[in-house]
Amino acid sequence: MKRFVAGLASLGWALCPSVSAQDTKKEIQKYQQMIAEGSPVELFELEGEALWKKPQGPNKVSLEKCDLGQGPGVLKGAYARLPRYFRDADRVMDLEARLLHCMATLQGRSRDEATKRVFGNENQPSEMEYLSAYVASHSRGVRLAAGTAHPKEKESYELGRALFFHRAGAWDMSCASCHGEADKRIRMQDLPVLYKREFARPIMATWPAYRVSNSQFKTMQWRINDCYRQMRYPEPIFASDATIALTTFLTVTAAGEPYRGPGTKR
Amino acid sequence: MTRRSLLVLLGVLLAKPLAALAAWNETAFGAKSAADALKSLGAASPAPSTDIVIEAPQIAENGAVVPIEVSSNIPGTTSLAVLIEKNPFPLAGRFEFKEGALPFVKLNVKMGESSDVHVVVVAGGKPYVATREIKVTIGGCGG
Amino acid sequence: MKRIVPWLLTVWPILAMPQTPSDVQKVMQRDFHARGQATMDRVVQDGVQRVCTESNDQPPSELARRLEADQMKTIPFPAGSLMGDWKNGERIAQSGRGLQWTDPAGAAGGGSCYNCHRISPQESSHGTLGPSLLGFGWMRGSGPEMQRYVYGKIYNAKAYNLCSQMPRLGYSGTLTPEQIKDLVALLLDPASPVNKQ
Amino acid sequence: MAVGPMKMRATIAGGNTDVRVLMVHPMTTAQMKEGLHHIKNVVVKQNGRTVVEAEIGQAISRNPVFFFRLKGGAKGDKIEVSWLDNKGETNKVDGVVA
Repeated sequence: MKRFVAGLASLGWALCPSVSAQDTKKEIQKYQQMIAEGSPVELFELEGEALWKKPQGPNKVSLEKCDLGQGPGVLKGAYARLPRYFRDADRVMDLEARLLHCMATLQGRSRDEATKRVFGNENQPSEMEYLSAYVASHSRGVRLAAGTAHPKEKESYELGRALFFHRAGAWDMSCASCHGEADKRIRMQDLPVLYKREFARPIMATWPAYRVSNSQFKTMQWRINDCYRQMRYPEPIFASDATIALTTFLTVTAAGEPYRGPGTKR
Repeated sequence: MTRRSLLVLLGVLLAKPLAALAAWNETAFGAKSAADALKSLGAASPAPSTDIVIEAPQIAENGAVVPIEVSSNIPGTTSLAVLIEKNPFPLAGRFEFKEGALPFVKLNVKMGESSDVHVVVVAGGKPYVATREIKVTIGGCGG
Repeated sequence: MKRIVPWLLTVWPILAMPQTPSDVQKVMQRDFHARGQATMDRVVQDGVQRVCTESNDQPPSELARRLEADQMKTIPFPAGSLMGDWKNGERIAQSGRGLQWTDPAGAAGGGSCYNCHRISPQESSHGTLGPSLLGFGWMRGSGPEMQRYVYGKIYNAKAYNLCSQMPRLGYSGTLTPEQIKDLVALLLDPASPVNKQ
Repeated sequence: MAVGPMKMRATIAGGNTDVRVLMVHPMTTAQMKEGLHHIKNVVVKQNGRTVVEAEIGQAISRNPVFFFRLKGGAKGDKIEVSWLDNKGETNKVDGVVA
């Protein structure tokens, strides 16, 4: 059956007129390179820096002493080594979960207040989005190396892998329904086979990212949230273990790729 | 509001008198055809030139952001305008290069649909043009 | 490295066990919440979802046949012609709405068909997750048997191929019987662009 | 981001000065629900002297990015970029060539 489906799909390609698939790919790569050169990502990094250094919450302190895994206040390479196990929280955390932890422990903010508006829009990006841009920018050139040694890191990876292939929701879908087979697309969008190293690497090395189609800066937590929305599931809770596990699975799969985000995407 | 945006606001108030002097060609930007826009810019019927270099992808995945890089190798270039034939208002921008600037600019434009993009250069008081087609929407079977 | 060594010695033997579908379901019940019409019962797997997850979409054939027969019983085939209006069908095939927490409850959904299938030749923005349906009726005819097959397949794809990636669009309440008839016409009606070669 | 900060980077490359400037601006067209709101003028100055004067319209993308190239130049040159929009708002950024 699979071969039959693939045969029909390639027949579809053969029917395409004029521009060859090869040329199209090359031109689209050129487009992507040019938009990356002229990307406003730096503005988000700039605003994120201001928020990182801004005293906030009942304690009126900034996040400058936040320990993202490399020591208090160390930003260099921190994002590339997330998610990882944090002894103080006894939990595997991704960037957003760790930022929430610091907002609570350093700034004295409640989870409710800190998560009131985690996903922004084109007119008003969220604090999380700005901060992600700023923190991630300090990992450019650093190879992705999410934690794999601690038992809770192993557990997070295994859970993420199981979630990736788990079919449920009103439409019986798993992540693999769309990201499980090579050379497939939704509408015109190419779908990366994310459980495979060669596909996961370039994707995980460029999130979080600015999307030119809607002028918004998006985090990995948003990416997972929006996939579940489209898969017709209920909503994953922000920075919950399930969402972190998926990021752990994907980042471990992409291990070794030099981080080059925040990215600029279509 | 962050401290930075407060600073920006301050900048807004202080910078006002300076920028208020700048001119903006309302007729040219309001023109509904590239030809009318060129007339308003005083650059009607430009001569084709191969000394205008347009660097742009043939296919843009998204019309909201189409990167275009243009430069002029025509001696005495003083200005450069970018026009998108099929946009409701074709004139996207006009750049005047004074002593000290090279006739070069890279910018991102919006394109409603696939269209010819014209770059019109004025050099020694005479207009010249180069044209490049850019397709919007992803390729493959796309238009 | 220094930090890793002490606990490495003590806890190394404890390796993470693979998570079973029921473990994953418990995690989802804890880590997801209802929003809008997307209620929490959706993370509770039914038999089909459980079997397909457990078997990595390769269920034992005997079990698959039995469960496919059960799924077939969920399809209430309307009496009479199953051919609706292909023009409506095209609109339904284009729409990707329905059942998401961002969609208003009760509003008409779409089939999201173009996400995965090539259908009308005019629509070049189509996915490739499913087979091309271009010329579907032209190749297969549009008799009552074929109408019944297409209606049933759209209503509940799992009745025909247990671990198909296609949603059960009627069974899940995404599409109404009328909408499915319109999609049948889009694929089978000789006047539909799908069959104009 | 609606109207917000700017960022500029000026570097010596191939004997010339490359200027890259980012602006936060919605650049909405008359057809959009937010209504017409776009930058009209951009001015680039090198050591206080105007070198580029641009007039731009609603066809420039949201959060505009421009690259300009100045003849020669040296490290330490002062570069300033400012803009004015159709609602009278303005902003500017300055820095030295690195």
